[in-house]
Amino acid sequence: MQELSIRLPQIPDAAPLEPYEADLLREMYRRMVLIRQFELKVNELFLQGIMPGTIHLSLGQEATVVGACLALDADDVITLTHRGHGQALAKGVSADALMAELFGKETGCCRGKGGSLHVGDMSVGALPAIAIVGASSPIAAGMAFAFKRRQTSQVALNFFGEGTANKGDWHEALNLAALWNLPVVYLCENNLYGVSTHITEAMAIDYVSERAAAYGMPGSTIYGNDPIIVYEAVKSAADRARAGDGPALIECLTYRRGGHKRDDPGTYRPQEEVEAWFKTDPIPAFRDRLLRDDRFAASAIEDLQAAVMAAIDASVDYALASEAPAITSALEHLYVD
Amino acid sequence: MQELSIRLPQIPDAAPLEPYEADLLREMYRRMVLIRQFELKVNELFLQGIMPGTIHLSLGQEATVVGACLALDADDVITLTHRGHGQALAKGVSADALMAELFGKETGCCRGKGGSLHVGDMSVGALPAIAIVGASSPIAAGMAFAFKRRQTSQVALNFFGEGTANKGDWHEALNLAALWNLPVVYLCENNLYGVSTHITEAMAIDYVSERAAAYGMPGSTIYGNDPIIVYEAVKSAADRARAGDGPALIECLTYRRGGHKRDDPGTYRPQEEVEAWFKTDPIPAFRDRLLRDDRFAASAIEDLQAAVMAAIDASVDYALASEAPAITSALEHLYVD
Amino acid sequence: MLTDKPRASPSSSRELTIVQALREALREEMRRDDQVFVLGEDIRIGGSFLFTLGLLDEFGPERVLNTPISEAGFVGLAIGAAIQGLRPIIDFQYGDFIFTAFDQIMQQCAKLRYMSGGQVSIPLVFQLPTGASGRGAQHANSVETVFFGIPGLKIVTPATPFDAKGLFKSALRDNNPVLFCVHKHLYGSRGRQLAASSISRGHVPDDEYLVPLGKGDIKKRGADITLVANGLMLHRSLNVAEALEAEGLSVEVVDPRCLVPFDTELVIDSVVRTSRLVIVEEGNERGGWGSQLAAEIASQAIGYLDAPIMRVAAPNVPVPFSPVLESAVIPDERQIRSAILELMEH
Amino acid sequence: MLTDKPRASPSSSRELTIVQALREALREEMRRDDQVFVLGEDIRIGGSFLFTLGLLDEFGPERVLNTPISEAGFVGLAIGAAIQGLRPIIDFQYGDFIFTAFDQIMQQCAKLRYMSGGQVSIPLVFQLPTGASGRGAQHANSVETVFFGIPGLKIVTPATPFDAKGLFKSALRDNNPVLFCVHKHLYGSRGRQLAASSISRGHVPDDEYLVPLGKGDIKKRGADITLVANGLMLHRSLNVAEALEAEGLSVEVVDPRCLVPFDTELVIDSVVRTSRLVIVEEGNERGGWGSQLAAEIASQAIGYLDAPIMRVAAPNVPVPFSPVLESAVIPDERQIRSAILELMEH
Ligand SMILES: Cc1ncc(C[n+]2csc(CCOP(=O)(O)OP(=O)(O)O)c2C)c(N)n1
Ligand SMILES: Cc1ncc(C[n+]2csc(CCOP(=O)(O)OP(=O)(O)O)c2C)c(N)n1
Ligand SMILES: [Mg+2]
Ligand SMILES: [Mg+2]
Repeated sequence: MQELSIRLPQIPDAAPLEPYEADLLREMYRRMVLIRQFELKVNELFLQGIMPGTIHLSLGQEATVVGACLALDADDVITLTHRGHGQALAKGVSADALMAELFGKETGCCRGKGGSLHVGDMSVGALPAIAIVGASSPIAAGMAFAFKRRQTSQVALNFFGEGTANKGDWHEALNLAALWNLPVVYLCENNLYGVSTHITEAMAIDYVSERAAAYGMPGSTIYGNDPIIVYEAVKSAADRARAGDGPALIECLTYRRGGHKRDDPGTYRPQEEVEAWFKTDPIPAFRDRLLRDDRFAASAIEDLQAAVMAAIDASVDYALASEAPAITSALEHLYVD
Repeated sequence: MQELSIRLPQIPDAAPLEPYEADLLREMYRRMVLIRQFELKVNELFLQGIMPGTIHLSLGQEATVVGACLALDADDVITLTHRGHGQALAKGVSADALMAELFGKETGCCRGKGGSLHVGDMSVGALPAIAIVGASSPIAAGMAFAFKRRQTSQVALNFFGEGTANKGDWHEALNLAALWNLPVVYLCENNLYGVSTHITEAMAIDYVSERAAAYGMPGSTIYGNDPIIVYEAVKSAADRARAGDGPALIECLTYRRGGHKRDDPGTYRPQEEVEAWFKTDPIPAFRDRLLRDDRFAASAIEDLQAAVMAAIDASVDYALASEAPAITSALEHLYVD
Repeated sequence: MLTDKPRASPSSSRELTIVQALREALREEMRRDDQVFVLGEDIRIGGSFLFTLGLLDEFGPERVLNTPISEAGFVGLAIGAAIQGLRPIIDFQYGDFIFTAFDQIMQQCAKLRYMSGGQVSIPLVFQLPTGASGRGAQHANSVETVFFGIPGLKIVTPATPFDAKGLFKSALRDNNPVLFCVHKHLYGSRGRQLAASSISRGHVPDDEYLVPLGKGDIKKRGADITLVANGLMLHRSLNVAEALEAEGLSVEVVDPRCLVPFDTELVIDSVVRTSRLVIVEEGNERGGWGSQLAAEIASQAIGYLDAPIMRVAAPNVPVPFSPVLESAVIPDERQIRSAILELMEH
Repeated sequence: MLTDKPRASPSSSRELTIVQALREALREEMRRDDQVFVLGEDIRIGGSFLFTLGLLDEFGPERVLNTPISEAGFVGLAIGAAIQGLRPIIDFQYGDFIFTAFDQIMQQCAKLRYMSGGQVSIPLVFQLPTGASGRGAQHANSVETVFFGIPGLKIVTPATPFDAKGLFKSALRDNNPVLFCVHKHLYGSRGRQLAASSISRGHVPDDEYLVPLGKGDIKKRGADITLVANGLMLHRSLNVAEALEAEGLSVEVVDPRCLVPFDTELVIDSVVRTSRLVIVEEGNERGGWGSQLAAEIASQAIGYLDAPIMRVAAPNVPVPFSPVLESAVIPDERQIRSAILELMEH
């Protein structure tokens, strides 16, 4: 076993918040809290045996997905992974439709046909998730290709995990994107593990971003638990892409606050590593920064949190009250006329 | 269209031959001539309409395949490509068995079941060729894996073209080989084109070897039309692999003296490029070096050439005289008992 | 104009090969709809079967995209482009290489619409040379067979220039993924072998027409026995049927044209009349479309049969290179003829 | 000892689940032959279905290899290792991910021996969890169906712990590539749903035994109708057959156990006795192994049938997530029962 400690977190100094508008900062925080509380609720519903299927929670990775999605425009698109709840909420999928989807209800964002592994909503630019590792990377390039052909100045962002960078589809996608100068951002959520497999057991280099050079694309590795850092990196990559300068690879170092999926205790992770990373929880860190800023009163933050909790409870009520799809719908939506 | 001239050949100075044994040099030359004449004969047989199937000739790439294979031990193995005749002859597949295979005869190296796209002979360490671009790269890693597990100190060498480096299988293979430190040499015959597509139209970097770093493996680009240069590079990569230091990627710059396959005139190649590369023909260049060396008399070289011609004629006779496989053999060799 | 059959067209009697018909269809559709584009390996110079010959000049490199050798990559890319409203056609050099993009097609392309509850559609056509043509096992797959069972795709296997053009235009205007599989011996591209039969070249009207997906066609009427065959096997079957006609046996030859959707009714109608069924396909006997057809007839029309359902197909081995072996494995006219005669003895 | 049936074993009455039986088989074979090794994603901690749980401790990381997520890469690697005489087993988390390595299996693994004229052999076992288990369309494929038509592979679909162990050992000792497909609801791994039936746990002898590949097994004798089913569907079919027995209908239940080679004779023997055939499979109705079986019966034994051949299978759609929809699509006991009763009315 290789040494794991090379991956203990190195937390950069927090940048000042002044340059950012209060609305943006508030929304960053709100979406992170929304994702955190949504995932905790989902976990609880599972433990109660109420929720069907399987789940891969994004607890701990909120700063990366929120920083990335808020750096995009509303008509930009993202592709989601098997760990897609956070990505979906970050891009603006409604908590109601998401929760209903997890319950397999007709009011779900995919009418109950998708489930946790395939959540998404095209109307907010979230392509329903692809759960096959690596498979979404060329599809993101293809959406970017369409944007480029139509000169819409939209951008596509492909979320993927560090374990995904060993799949052939990913490689072919990055090469095509760089070759054809497509407006796509490859965004790696490097949480150090693919299921139980540490990155050092899956590749003989230190960082996924080192691969960018192999395609002739810029690559960078950043701290992923600060939404501002992620926001800035994605913003400039997206600007660059819109300007016609092609794709970029951004690797965000972050950490799962739990196992790979619901039933995984995650005990393969060394205690030292878990403890060090758990201290980097993005949400309290960002709250503290907000509270140090005059524009945010403690009470406002608390109201915001309360509103999020209420919204999540409402989403559960909504989902539970929704109808299951009609049996006949099993035969629908295969072909379009 | 990108600028093609970045790929005009730069011919390094020829190294002195003294350090090399006469037998080795003679064999180098003999195999290069054998391949050249074999391919010319095959082409002729095709034009006469005698030979079935399709062919991808290796004319012009003789120095690379011969330099590489002579740097290997007899019990090392190679994997072959769709352009496999030269690779097969370089590794020691008999011209008779090869020619008979191209004619689909029972005496062919694959009993007529393979044909030009699948030539090989396990008894000389040439795995019957895989014609799916990129698919042989992980298989070569797997053979190396077996060598490592058994501590045999054998090495596997994977031939592939520069166009192949954009396939997912290739990427996954290089990552696995580097990660597990396997005794495998990835040898790229960079002839600038995949069919009609120039390397600059297929990747946004200059050299395939730039990708080695993405896997944590050493990579180098060398002039591929000097068999000594190729020999040295492969020898040291193989030594390194045998010593347990893992794989390497060697990119050999070379050129096809013809189209992609039989019926391709190759007119997509700029005249300037064709002319410049045709001047680098490895065979006359190496003959001249031999003739400048006291150990090789002109007459001996001529005898060698005559012997090669006779062997090729004999191989045609052998192939034509051989029986076609029995019809019943179509149902054999699917499963082993 | 939606039509099934070439109508006599006094104004013109152009005889085309399939590749000429396809290229014409492609050109017309690219002129008609600027969202249509084509991508693939070496298509700048025409691609393997010259499907795109000359298109670069008219439509430029933005719409005729030469790709790296990255099948999974450019299939995925085409899926993404189609989701965003473009209409890609992927030209495969040989259909055999599609297996390196299999997951993209089976798990993404075929399912994304369904699993998103209808949120996306993927108008995407795959141009796939299929079947054996003297190149050994890895270049001889009956591609259509491998995808036959996967829900969410449509599969077309045209056998005549008229059908090819009309079906290709329908495929391009369809909003679902379509695998368009043409036998390598049927294109009639320069330098390639063309099957010898009465239908390998044929009249293609000047006027625009479409042949609908999912409707089969009776290529020869007959009363004694029904033979269903597609692709190259249709040509061989017709040759046999024409010869047997002279010998007094009346064979009805049904061309399904599309494997998905499959015009099972047309076959049932025919079987009701003839009471005998032979199914001919080039692919391996195990798991082909022929087994599905046989199963459907055995479940829906078994009562009309006077004899077992006979299948002619390749034995369950890869395609060997040696010409004598390849001909032994791929059904030929002799085999088709004996199957018919054997079945007539029941 | 080659055997087909669990014999009463007085010395022991161990009841195992399939995953326990498989793990035992794997451990025994790894002890017996040090060329056997296993590789796959996260198998260090047991893999998705705990097939390799605890093996790392006994055999070490040289023989229990945790891979990156690189299916085409490690399948190709295993092919190369097998060619050089090792005996790899690949553990797939879900069989559904094998499609990203499809080309390696279809074009290389299945063909290399044949196209090399017998120069190589590839002893390689794929451990593949198959079928639907509440996870949506991309994790619910009937993997065995997709590979069914490809010559050069063997395909096993065991349904009981006894069969699983004996077949797995035979697969491991076979010198050809074998896809070993176990339904996700049949492993009985911790935390996973296990099908409720009389055979989902069962006696596995202490003594070594092998179950030969290619031999089916009559899981329940009956006189009135033959029902052929595998995997999870065998469990559901047995439940139905046991219930109908009480109602006076005698259903014979045949488990093919292997899809390739398929024990067609066993089915024909049964049909000769019962004159009625229902085929039940989980995969889509189009192109499944059931269609091949129906086609074979319609060609070889049509004269023995008193009724159409009835098939029960999923409709031709992907598997939807919503539990109500998944149950509507995957054949259940109610559907199997009505099919039997409907066929009895003929
Ligand atoms: C092709 C494929 N192989 C395996 C899996 C099973 N699987 C699901 S998620 C996962 C780990 C992915 O790791 P990473 O890319 O790092 O993403 P993370 O789970 O850490 O977010 C694996 C192996 C899959 N979905 N697809
Ligand atoms: C997966 C796959 N795609 C396409 C092909 C068709 N094809 C055969 S050779 C070739 C070009 C290969 O280029 P390169 O790797 O540079 O090798 P070269 O022909 O130059 O030796 C192509 C596209 C194939 N055999 N396999
Ligand atoms: Mg990860
Ligand atoms: Mg090349």
